[in-house]
Amino acid sequence: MEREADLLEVSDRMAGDHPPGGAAGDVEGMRMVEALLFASATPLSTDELAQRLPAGTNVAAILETLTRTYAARGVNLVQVAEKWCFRTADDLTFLMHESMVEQRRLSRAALETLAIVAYHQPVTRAEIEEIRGVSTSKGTLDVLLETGWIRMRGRRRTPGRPVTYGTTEAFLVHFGLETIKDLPGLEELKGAGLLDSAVPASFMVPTPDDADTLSEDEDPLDDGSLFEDARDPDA
Amino acid sequence: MEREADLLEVSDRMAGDHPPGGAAGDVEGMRMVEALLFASATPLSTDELAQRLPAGTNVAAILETLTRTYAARGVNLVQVAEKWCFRTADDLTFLMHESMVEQRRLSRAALETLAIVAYHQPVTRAEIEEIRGVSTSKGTLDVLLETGWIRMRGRRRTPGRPVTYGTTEAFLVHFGLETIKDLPGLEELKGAGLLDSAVPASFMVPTPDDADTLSEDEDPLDDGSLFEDARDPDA
Amino acid sequence: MAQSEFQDQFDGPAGVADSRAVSDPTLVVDVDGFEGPLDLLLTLARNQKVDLTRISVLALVEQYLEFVSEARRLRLELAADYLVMAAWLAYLKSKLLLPEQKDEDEPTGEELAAALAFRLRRLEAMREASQKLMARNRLGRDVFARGMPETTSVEHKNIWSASIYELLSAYATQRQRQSVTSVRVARRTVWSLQEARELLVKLIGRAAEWAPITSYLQDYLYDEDEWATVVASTFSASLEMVREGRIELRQSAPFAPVYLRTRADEDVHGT
Repeated sequence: MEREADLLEVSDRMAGDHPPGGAAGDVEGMRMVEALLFASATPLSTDELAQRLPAGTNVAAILETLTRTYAARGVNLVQVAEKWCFRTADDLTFLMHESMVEQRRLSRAALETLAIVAYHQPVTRAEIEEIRGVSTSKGTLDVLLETGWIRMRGRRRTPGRPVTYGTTEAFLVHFGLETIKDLPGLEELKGAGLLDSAVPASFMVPTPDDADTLSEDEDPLDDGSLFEDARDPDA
Repeated sequence: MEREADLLEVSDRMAGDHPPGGAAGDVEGMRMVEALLFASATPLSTDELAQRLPAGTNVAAILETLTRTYAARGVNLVQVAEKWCFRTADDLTFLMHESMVEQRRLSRAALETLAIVAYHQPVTRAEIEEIRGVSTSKGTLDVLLETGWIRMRGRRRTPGRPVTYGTTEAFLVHFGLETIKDLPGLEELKGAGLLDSAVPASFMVPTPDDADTLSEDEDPLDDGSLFEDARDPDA
Repeated sequence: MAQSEFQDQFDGPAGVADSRAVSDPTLVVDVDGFEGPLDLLLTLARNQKVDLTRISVLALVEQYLEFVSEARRLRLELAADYLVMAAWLAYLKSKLLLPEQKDEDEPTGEELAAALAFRLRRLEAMREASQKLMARNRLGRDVFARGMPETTSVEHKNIWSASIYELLSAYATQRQRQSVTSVRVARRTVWSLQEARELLVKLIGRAAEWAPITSYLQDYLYDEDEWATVVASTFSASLEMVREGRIELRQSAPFAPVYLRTRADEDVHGT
C-alpha cells in the first residue's frame, strides 16, 4: 500500500534512533494507537491499549515511537498517571484562551455617580449619596473602579474615616479632557442647555480638582484598614 | 531549533509537491492549527482558525499540508460542513467499539424521509408525501427534528403556507459531508431528472439547497403559528 | 378525522393529504408490511426483474389489480389508499388498451404510465440515496471525534464606553432633580365682595363729603399681600352700591384717586 510505505518512510525519519525491529515497522499498530487515544474519552493505560489491539502488538514500543513523533508537533502524546493521551503542546496553551471583548455601556446610576465623583472629588460614598438623593449600591462603585476611571484617593478625616474617590488619568483620556478643569462649569452647563436656567441661586457646580496630593481633610489610604472597609457593606 | 528543523524535514517529505514558499515553512503555524483543531469540540472554519492565529498566517496552505500529512495516519484531517476537524481514519472503525455512541435506529420511513429532505430541500411535508406515496406520520418528522439533522426552514409561498424542511450543519457533520452538494449520487439523480418535482410541471432541475437564506418562494417562519403547529395535540 | 384535520393545518390544503384523508397510516403498514400502494407497486415492479426504466406499466397494473382482488377474495382489510390506487390503475389500464382519443385536455395513457414510472423510479432513487447516506462514514459510528476535547477558556473582558455628553447630561439632570425643593402654593387671602360691601357700609356711614376710597381702608391696608384684594373688592362693592343709588363715585383722571360719598338725595331715592 502506498500510504503505508509513505508513513513508514516518515516514521523512519522521525524516529531515526529507534531500535531495529522495534515499533517503527508496525505502521498499522501505530495508526491504531493514534486512533484509539484520539477518540478515547479518558486516558488509556498501556494494558488497556493492548487489550484493544491485535495480539502481539508491541504497544510500549509504539507508544515510545509516537511520543517521539509527536514531540515536535502541536499536539503531544503524554503520559498522565501512567495513562496515555494526546494534549495540546505546552507552549501553545495560549491558543486555548479566547478573550471575549464586550462593549458595555454604563448604567444611568453609574454615569451619575461617575459625574459626581468627577465634579465633587474628593468625595465619599455618603457624600455621593447625599448629592444623588438615593443610596449608591456597592456594585455601581465597583463597576466604576473596573472601568479604571475612578480610584480610591484617601480617607476623609471624619468619624468612620470614609474612603474618598476621585477620577484617574484614564478618565481624562477616555472623555478627551486635557485636565479635569475642562469639565464645564455652571454657566457652561446652562449655556449648553444641560441645566435649566431656572435653577435656584444657591445651585453650585464645584470646580473639580483631581490633584494627586491629598487635600487637607484627607488621610492617605492605609492598606490594612482599606481591606476592612472594602468588605464593609456600608462602606 | 532542532525540533523545527526536524519537523520541517518531515513536512518536506510528507508534502513533497507543495509549492515552494508555501505553508511547509510555517512550522509554528502548522503546530498551532494542529493544536486548535485537536482541542476543539466542534469543526472550525478557515476563518475561525485565522482569527486565532497570528496575522498573515496562510491558513489554507497549512490546512492543505496537514491534510496530506495526516492522510496516512490513524487520525485524518477532514472537511465537513466547510469546516475542518480531525477524525479517526475510517478503516479503523473496528477498533472503536468503546467509543461508539448508541445510535438511535431510524425507521425505514424516517430514513426515506431524511433522504427526501436532504435531496429535495427545501421541501414541504406534502411534497415528501407525494414522493413516498404515503402520508407521513408526524412522528417521523419529529424524530428527524430531534436528531438535529433536519430543521424547519420557512414557509412556502403557496396557499396554506406550508412549512419547508431542510438539513442542518449537524447533518453535514454527522455524515461527513463537506457541503450539501456532496450528497452521494446527487449528480446522477439530477441528471436522471429524479430530483424534479413532477407534480407542478417544472422543467427546472432543482439542486438541494441548505443555505440559511430562504429561497424565493419561501417566507420566514412565523414563530407564533409555528408554535401552534408544534403543539398540535395530534403531534 | 383528527389526523386529516391536522395534516391540513400543517401543510395546507394540499391535494395529497386530502386524497388520503380517509386512510389511516397504521392500516397501511398492515397490508403485508407495504408502506402504501406506491411501495407495493415498486415491489411488484422489482419482480419484473428489469431496469425500472424498462418496466411494463401495463403488466404492473395487472399485477396490482390482481393483488387487490386476491386480497378482497381473502377478505383482507385493505386501506382505502390501495383501493384508490386500484381504481386509478384500472382507469390507466383502459387508457392504455383503448385506441388513443383526440382529447387535448386529458393526458394520454402513455403520459400517465410515464408519470407512474417516474414516481416509482424516484421513490426507488430516494431509498437508494438513504441507504448510501446511512452507509457513509458516520460520526460516532465509523469515525470519531476527539474524545477529550480541550475546552478553550473564555476570558471575558469588558470595554466600557460613555461619552462626555452622557456624563454631563447625567450630572446636570440629576443635580437639577435634586435642587428642585418642593414648592407649596401659599393660600391667598381673598376679600369676598360680600365682606367688602359690609365693611364699606359700616365705614362710610352717612359721610356726605368726598373722600378717597383708600382713606376708609387705612386700617386694612397694612398688609402688602392683601392690598390688591382689599382695594379690588371694595371698588367692586362700591360700584354695586352706586348702581343701587346709595353712594356716588368720582375720579378726575385715569389712575387718579377714586373719591366717594353717600348720595345726598337718599331720601328721594327712598320714596
